[in-house]
Amino acid sequence: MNPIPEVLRLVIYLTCLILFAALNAAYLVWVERKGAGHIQRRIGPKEVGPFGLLQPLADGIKLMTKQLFLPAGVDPVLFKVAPILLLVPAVMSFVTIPFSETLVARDINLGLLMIFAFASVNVLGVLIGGWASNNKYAVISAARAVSQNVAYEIPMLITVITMVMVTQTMNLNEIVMQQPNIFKWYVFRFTASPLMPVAFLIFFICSLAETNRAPFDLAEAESELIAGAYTEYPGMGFGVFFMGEYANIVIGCAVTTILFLGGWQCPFGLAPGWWWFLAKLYLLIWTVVWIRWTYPRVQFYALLNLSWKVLIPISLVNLLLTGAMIKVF
Amino acid sequence: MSEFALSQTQETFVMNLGPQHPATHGVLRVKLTMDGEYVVRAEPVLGYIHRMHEKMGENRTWAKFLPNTGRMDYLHALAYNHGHVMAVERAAGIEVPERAEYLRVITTELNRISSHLLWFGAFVLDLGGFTPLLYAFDDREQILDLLEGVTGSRLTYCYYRFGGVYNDVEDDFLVGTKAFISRLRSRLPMYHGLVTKNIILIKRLKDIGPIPPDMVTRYGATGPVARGSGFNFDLRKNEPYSVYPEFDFDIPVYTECDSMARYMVRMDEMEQSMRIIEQAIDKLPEGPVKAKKVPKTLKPPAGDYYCAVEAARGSFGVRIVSDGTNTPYRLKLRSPTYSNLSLFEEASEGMLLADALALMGSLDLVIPEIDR
Amino acid sequence: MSGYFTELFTGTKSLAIGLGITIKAFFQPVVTLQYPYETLEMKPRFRGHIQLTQDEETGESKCIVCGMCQKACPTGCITVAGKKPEGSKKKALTRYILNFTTCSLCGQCVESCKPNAIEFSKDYNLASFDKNDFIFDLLKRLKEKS
Amino acid sequence: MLLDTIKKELAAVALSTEEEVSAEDLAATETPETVERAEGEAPAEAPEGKEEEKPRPPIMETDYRAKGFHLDVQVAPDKVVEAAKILYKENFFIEAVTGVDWLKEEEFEVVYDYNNMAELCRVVVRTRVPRSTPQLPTISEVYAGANWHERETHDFFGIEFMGHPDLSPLLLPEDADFHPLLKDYTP
Repeated sequence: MNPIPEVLRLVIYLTCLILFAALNAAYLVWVERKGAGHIQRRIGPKEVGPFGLLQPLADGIKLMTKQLFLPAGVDPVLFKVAPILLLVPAVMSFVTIPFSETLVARDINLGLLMIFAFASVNVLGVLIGGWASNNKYAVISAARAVSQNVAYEIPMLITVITMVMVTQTMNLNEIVMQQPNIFKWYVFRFTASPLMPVAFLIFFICSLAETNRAPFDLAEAESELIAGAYTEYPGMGFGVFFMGEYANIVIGCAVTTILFLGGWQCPFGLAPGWWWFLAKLYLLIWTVVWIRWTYPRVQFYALLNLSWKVLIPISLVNLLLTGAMIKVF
Repeated sequence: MSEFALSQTQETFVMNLGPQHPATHGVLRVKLTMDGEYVVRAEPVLGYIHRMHEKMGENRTWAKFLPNTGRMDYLHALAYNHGHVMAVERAAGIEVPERAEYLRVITTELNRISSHLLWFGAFVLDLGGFTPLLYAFDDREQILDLLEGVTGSRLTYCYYRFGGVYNDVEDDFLVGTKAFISRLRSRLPMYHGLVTKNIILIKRLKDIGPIPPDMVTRYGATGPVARGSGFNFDLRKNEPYSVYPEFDFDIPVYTECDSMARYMVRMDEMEQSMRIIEQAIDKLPEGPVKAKKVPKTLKPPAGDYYCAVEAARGSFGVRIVSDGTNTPYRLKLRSPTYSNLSLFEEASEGMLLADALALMGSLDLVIPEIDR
Repeated sequence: MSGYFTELFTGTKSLAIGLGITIKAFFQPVVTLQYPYETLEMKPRFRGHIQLTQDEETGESKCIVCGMCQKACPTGCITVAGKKPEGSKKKALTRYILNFTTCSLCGQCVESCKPNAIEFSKDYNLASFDKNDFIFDLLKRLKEKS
Repeated sequence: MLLDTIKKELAAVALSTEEEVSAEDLAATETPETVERAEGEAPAEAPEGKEEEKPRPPIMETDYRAKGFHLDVQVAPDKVVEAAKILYKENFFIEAVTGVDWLKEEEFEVVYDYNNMAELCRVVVRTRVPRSTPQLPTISEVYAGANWHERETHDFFGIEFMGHPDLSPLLLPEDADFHPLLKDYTP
């Protein structure tokens, strides 16, 4: 039935996904720098290639040609494993992301669960990297990253439970298919729960916090902890961390798109396909960049207060409300 | 967040913040004894760019020390020029023409705004917001252009001379200054929208880093640090020098004692400085800009003299001990941040690292001025 | 409890205002100058290193070798030498060395110069790997210029 | 007025000219105006008539417009803490502590600058210690801010503040054993 053997198909998909993740990391840096530049009324990178488009290439070459030395006193095994531990789960999560109805590496029924399972692993990378670095700033950063991730996993998962109650499936492709046009997007599905836009915001804020992005970038708060857990990493070790970070951002935004913004579906029900998915995805990523260059960093207790005093109560209220709505209607 | 009780048995570790660290804005080193993320003891270690200006002063004539003054506080160099020039004028009994005094006020207030703008940007950068820094630089750049047109340099000015100023201003400077003031007036609401009213910033600064009035007196903190703790103390009003009594302006005072109060003091001071400049330009008298009877080799009568000015960071004092020769016998420079930073150790005890850095940023450190 | 919701509301509003300000700036033109490609004209009073002025009639320096600049310099970076040519009353400049590595551009030399023989140049592109490049022979520069 | 109050209170600790004045202390109360630099190039500047002037009273109001401070108080070295306590009670704050090296008289002068935030009143407290044994008590227990100023004075002059918590070099390198502001210091 299928002309290509399943294994070969998977290998091709995986290669493409790794390429996608790497290219995204490279060009998101460019988008970030260019966006930051224009927000700050300067132009950002412009020398290498037209509009500085080859800048990521130059950066990549620079990182790759740098010596990979081990600072004194680091744990040699963990120090090398840590960047991989951050990148691999992120790439693995791409496997279940439906880029379009058919363009999906592995359309499994528990896709949503798998993504969150992997999302919990990637914090291990930061923790191990910070610990193995034998640097006080890095250890503080690692501790921050873990407590932050634990705190934000709760409201995020409560929101996801709400979503699963509404969609009644964990298959990402099916979730997308339930949202054929803008009025049926879950972000505006007031029939499911009047708090749906709030749930979307909570989920988005949590994914910012989970991916250590500003204003929640406490783990690499450069004015306090230099570069946090990555302080000691030279060359490509740092590069892989960086790729993992950006891959996580892409995953976070992709899941938000799928859950709330109708994935590859067109807002107006016309010509659904991967282009819609990518358009929505990059719009969200741009928002992430925009937020980063607007706000100062939150303080640690403010971060936890926000989670425990605002996000968790509201997401719980949303959960109860949704349950009641399902029961009533 | 000082309710955290430090236990004696817990293990602490020592962390070096600096001498190269993004938050110290220069080569300051703070030896932190930390208990987890809590600061048990923060001990500033100074002297990384100590240049012994006081000894240099003893070895050169009064006039030759002028360029040194601009190199202590590089952000508000003109106030330091002013302090030294005024002290020597007081000692030698030189009268300054009125137009020169007005020019000094205009330029030093412009310089004060530029200093506060840079502080504003750098402070928000300490708190993790990068964009306001570049907006502030955009405005500061206009001031530097204006001052470059008058003084010839952009950062380490050497514009004041004993008995006047180096040269007269042209009309385009006055026009440009007025244009700049109307520009900054329209930009300040933007700063307030982007930063001051931002909930994240409020959460980070409100009730953080309290400096009670008692601590201000004990440590001799001056400037915005004292004014943020409820002291109505500004030498421009308290010890009116130059032509400041001619102008109508207010001293912003906040009684909250926290980092937010110090932040607000500086933001409000910019507006007051603009008011002073506007009035000074309107009232600017005609006349010479340099006193006629300034002897070539200054020999102030023996004795000691003190003179202080209000710099952007507090009161800068110059104590001169003259022995009647053409070089100072002793030249003491009292820099405000030196006293302001000395309270950091006591004020930061038991704080979280990020809060301690917010407190340090709100003190507005300029390291060359501390180390002298 | 009402304070909780008020804070939530005002906080969210303040965040939205912040986003509005940055996105507005995003679409505004850039304010930076692309330096090597565009340059600014230096202000007339810009203080570069000093240079000798030219006498319009003779094309020579106006310097009378009084040594006032040398005396006024706080860092002693000026060395002037001159001698009386045969049959002339005035001294003529033979050497004017500026050690720019120690110059602090305070302007006291220019101020002290009675015949206006020195002025500030407008040079600012002065980077070099060699320290000796900053010991300027100003008389030679004047001759090269004319 | 603040100036009168503080003058009255400080008179108790000021150096008294009548009693217990040794020859050394007399030299201390002498005006610094009579001092000339050892190798000054232009010594003729100080007028001759000045030497006939009376020794300066230990506590005097100065001409603020000419000098820049209001009250000039001379105290004995062991009285600086008491003076500081009096000033602290009146809410004065410490501006600076510094030294002056009077090489010719073999003495250090230690100068304390105080100012008041409520009402402008600059008080200068000075004391003299012999150059051979430059010791005087610290005021850092009264004014915590004096801690660094005293450390700096110790750095520059080698004046020892007894009871100071930590006199290690602050502005100079950690291992510095020289005092650059001494008049006989050559690097």
